[in-house]
Amino acid sequence: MSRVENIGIIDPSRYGEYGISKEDLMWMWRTMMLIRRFEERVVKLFEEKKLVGASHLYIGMEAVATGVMKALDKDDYIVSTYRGHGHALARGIPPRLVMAELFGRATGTNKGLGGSMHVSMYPELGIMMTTAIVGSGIPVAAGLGYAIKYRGEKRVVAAFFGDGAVNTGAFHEGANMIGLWRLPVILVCENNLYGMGGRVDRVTAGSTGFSVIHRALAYNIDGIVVDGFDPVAVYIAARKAAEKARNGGGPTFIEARTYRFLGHNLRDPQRYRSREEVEEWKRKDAVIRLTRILIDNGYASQEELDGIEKQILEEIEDSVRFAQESPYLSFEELYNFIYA
Amino acid sequence: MSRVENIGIIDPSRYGEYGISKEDLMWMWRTMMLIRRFEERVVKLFEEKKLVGASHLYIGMEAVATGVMKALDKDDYIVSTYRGHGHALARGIPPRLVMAELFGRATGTNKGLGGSMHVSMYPELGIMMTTAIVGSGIPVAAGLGYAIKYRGEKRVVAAFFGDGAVNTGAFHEGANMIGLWRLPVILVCENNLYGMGGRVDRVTAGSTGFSVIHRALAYNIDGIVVDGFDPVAVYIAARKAAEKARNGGGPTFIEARTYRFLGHNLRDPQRYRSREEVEEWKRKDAVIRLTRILIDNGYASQEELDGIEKQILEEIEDSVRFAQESPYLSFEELYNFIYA
Amino acid sequence: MGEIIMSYAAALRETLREEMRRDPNIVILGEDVGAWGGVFTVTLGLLQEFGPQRVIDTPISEAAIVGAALGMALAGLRPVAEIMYMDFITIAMDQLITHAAKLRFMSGGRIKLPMVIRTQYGIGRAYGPQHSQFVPSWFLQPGIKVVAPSTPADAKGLLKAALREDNPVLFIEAALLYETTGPVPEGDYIIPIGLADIKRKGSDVTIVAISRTVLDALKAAEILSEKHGIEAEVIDPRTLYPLDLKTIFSSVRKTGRLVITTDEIRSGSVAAEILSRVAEDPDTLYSLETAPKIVSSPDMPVPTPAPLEKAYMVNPDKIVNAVITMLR
Amino acid sequence: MGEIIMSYAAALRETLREEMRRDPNIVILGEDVGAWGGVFTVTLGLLQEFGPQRVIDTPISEAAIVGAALGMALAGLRPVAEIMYMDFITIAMDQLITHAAKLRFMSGGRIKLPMVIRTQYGIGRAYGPQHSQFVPSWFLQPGIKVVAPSTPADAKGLLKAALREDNPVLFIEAALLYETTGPVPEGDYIIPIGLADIKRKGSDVTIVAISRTVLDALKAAEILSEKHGIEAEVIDPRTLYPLDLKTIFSSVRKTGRLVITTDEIRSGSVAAEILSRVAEDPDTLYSLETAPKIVSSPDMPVPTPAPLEKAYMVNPDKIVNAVITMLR
Ligand SMILES: Cc1ncc(C[n+]2csc(CCOP(=O)(O)OP(=O)(O)O)c2C)c(N)n1
Ligand SMILES: Cc1ncc(C[n+]2csc(CCOP(=O)(O)OP(=O)(O)O)c2C)c(N)n1
Ligand SMILES: [Mg+2]
Ligand SMILES: [Mg+2]
Repeated sequence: MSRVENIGIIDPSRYGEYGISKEDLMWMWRTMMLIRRFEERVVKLFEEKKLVGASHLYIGMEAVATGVMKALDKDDYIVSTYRGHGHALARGIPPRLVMAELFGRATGTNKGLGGSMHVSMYPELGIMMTTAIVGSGIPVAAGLGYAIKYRGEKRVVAAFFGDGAVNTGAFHEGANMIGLWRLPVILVCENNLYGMGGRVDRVTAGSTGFSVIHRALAYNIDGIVVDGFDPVAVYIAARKAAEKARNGGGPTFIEARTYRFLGHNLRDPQRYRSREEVEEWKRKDAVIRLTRILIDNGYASQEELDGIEKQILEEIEDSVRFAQESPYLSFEELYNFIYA
Repeated sequence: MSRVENIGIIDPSRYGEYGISKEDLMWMWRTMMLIRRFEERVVKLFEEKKLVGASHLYIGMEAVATGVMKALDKDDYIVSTYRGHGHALARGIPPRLVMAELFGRATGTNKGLGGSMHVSMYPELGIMMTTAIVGSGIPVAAGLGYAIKYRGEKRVVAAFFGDGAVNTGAFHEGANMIGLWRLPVILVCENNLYGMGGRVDRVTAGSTGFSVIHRALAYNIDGIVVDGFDPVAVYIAARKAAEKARNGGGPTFIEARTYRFLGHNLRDPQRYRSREEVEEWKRKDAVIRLTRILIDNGYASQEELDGIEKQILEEIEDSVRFAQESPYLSFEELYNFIYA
Repeated sequence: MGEIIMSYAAALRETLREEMRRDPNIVILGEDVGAWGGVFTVTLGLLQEFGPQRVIDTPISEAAIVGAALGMALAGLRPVAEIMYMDFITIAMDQLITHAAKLRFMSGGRIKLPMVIRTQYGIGRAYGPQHSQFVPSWFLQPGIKVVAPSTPADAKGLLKAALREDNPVLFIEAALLYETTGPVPEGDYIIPIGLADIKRKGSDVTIVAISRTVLDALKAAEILSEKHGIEAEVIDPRTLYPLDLKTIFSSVRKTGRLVITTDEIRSGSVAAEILSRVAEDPDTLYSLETAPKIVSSPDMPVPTPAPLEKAYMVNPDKIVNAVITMLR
Repeated sequence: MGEIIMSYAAALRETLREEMRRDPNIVILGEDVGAWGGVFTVTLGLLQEFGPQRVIDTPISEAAIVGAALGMALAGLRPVAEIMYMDFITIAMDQLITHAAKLRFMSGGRIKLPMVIRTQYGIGRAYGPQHSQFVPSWFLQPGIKVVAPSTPADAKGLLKAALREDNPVLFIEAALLYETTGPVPEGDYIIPIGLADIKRKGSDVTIVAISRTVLDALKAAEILSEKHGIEAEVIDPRTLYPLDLKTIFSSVRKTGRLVITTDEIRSGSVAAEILSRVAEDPDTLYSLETAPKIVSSPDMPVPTPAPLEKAYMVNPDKIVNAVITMLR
């Protein structure tokens, strides 16, 4: 029978015990800051109407992608979602490519054909699929996991999805296969309390404390509930799950408890939650928290961090320039991409 | 949080305690015997090629429909399946209508247009839908249950499905709504160990002892595991669930542990199980067992039972005659049934 | 009664409100139809007026949304289920096609299914291939009726009709139509399902235009008239199943020329269905003076980048060109 | 190499066996494809030869069967997923249409999806409306290829082609075809996807026949020849998407008459698609001497009773009548 484990915020005094190095922390901080600043820029570009179309932002949730990607190897597979800017950047896709994709340009991750909702699809780094259909990635993760097992490889699959996804039929059918066949899959549930306007408890039978982890047990999948504002905690959870999977121990369902600071997308009037609630959650801000830890514990000085942030901002501006200067595909070229 | 209860075979000495009368027992016996003999006749008709098409038989499982139907009121709703001959007869649809439907005649339950896989659809007795698509009835049961609750009625919905159905997306999405909205629905899982050739443990993550009851908990639905060879036990389980539902207590998932003595259908080569296994299970035969109980405990004599059986056999022969003498719809008439 | 200028979204919303006041059996269910008010504002305010029992926010469960609607209809309610994007209807196909469309027939005609499935197709907003599909032809299925209004007035009239119909109605809206405005008759304005509308009279060419492309066709007709002296008759089938072929046939017989416009991809489209019906009808076929033409999206997933999507989509110029090529 | 007489089911089975021996990336998954051997015996014995890692019995989870196949294909395997009845494909539409068909395009052409989805349509066995649907037109979608072989040889040749194709192929069989027999070439016999086959030469009328109805069309052609002196050309498109319109057009231009036969319901059928293509092509359209005709199932769910189902279905007589009416 499967079990559930809880991993709360990791006190900095215990980083050594968990083998967390300064480099690890600096990488996490940089990654989270990159996502944050990148998306803030994206918001502005939308406001300026330089970007159009879908806009599902990751702000507030940076620690989740950061912690998970840190735990993965180069060869591992990833299944991402329409809320994938953060996954893309944390996985190491260059910001230029990500921004160019948002601008729909031929130089983007997917030559512009995916756009915001598929920006993270990037087979070169193992992100094999990015889906805009809630829940649909889970069966695909099962297939990827099956292939790994079939070939006796040591890879794992990390499949991202939201709290709302656990109520879809696709999730259920896929999770059943993953649990049944003991596939090397990490189900990464980004529980940000809402699926669009649907709060977890209002749409999910059996949830307690706004958690969906009880669903993992239905498929004989071990669960880890982790504080999704601490990239270190998420990393530890994902590392554990990945190790287990690589050693034939089967799947893990990680529920990262997080929150999105912005609306579902930029068209969301947010009638379903109060401003106070949002402000309350913002106090947990992972970027702010890790900044303080780095400084308070002597990992880095404010100046150092400011320097990195400046680099990041430059990199982002460069990505915007790059994107805007890049061409679109011609319409005729499109016909080349329908069939192999 | 939801809980699971076990109801094993009820010893005849306790019938009084449960308020089981002689009439109840005689009704159960008659119902099970009717299903058994009716289906034996159906098998013969298939062998003689007088019947064609689908043939999912209920033999071995009679106690389940019998116990559940006994617990339902006239006004209750039922969702049935392609394995529905037993549901139809236990609900009290006259054998003539059932047989005529199998023969595809205009006098059948559905004027012949449903056939074997939809024979039990009979809104006059609350069987609102009979589906040939595994799992698809559960969302429909949710809708029926919602309507009851919306109107403040005291009805319940009993939705039949198999062990294999719990792995479908439709089941999951429907069960989630049922658990979430606390709908007056009894999910009746006829766990006969196999979905076609798929044995429970080979297709269902997390099952132990070939049970699927752990799935109920995922939706905050109370579970009852009941011996599906004892119509009294099934009746007690269903009565309890129905009372709870009528009193606003929400849904129950009843797992009736049973077995089909014949193949999935009459075309099933049964390569997935051994003859010995089938013989082993046949020792639990509900009809034989209740016969013995009735006689041993003085509820009825062998002669009485023989007399009833004779009536049943006559009724069945009458139904065959009736069916064979009945006309088909004309092709032109069919156009009347597409739209209301 | 008078008319009020309102948006397509508002026309739908006010119709739902009116009908829900009239008929307590009507309930709405879908994702974010309640507190959010529907992502296109169609159900905005209805939760406040009718309460959560009648305006039901569901989990993300398209199959069960349609399945539950079916169960409600079987119990005599009149559900209006919303599928947020037509792309997501792929998940509910079993419930729609294998159950809703067939259950009455399989029951020998003894049950009724008074249910409406509202959905919309999202093309034109750079949302990409998974939020832009328009697949009405899948629902040309006996047992279902399919409507696709193009104007606020038609939206109202057809929604009223759908809400008094005892069969499953698939009601297809378009994201690009929600903010378009037009006069809407007040009160009990009902447009019978199955009736095409001649949106513009003309004698030189028949343009059968589906859903959003009606707007393009009307613009094209103006250009054709003003710049080329060609008078196009624009027919909006409004109901896609069952089709009002009579109206289409008699227009084609009059004009001798036919263009069909749609936001579907060409293959397997309702446009192809209409064209095949024309070709199968001897009198209409023989009246054709030139080969008919379909102006649609090409056989390609929609490209996400806005300028490429624009090049991909039907527009007035493409229709004008098709007509001119035909008349040359 | 020689030919062997075998059944349609056996041709598929032996092809799978041959290809699985050749390519270790091929795995089969589906409900009861293993121990049972497939309800139509297509995979019988493969579990024994290739083991449970390559012949995978799945839960009843059509969406995940296709989704898992997609994941396997992304990882470089070559899955052959079986959907037992085409009716159940309704449950996998999201995975097929919104993902499998579009993923390569959305990725800017960087991924490949070497996957085959096998299914069959069950009409003709009195199984009723939920086990008899034939809906190939839903899959006329860029990114997917659709084949529907009518003979054992075509079944082999097209399955071989599908198993060497790097795009999703929907492979549609028919229950009534499994036990039909015919000569099947031995060895690596491959029929390119996208090529129609002229199953019978003729000059008076073109019959385009889809899947099972090819058999009816050939019988009809014989009757027409023997009893009426009419020589029909019977064309089997074999691939339904992309269609080999060239072969169809040139036959129609030659004969001037066209009948299309299919087990689909009339509305929204592949037959309608073909007819619309003919009508849109000026040269082919102008070559028509009479209005073309579709012989299909009517717009009605299939009636379960055997005699009514028989009356409902296409048969040689209906085709003969359509041709004679046309030539009268
Ligand atoms: C099958 C499907 N239904 C509905 C939608 C519309 N939709 C997009 S995101 C979303 C909410 C998903 O919530 P969750 O899984 O919690 O992820 P989050 O957006 O919170 O990251 C919905 C309903 C969709 N994309 N796919
Ligand atoms: C969605 C779907 N997939 C597959 C089938 C084919 N099929 C019919 S019955 C069955 C097994 C169902 O098993 P279970 O739910 O245990 O019910 P049982 O037949 O044992 O009563 C299958 C796979 C179907 N009818 N519907
Ligand atoms: Mg969420
Ligand atoms: Mg079973």
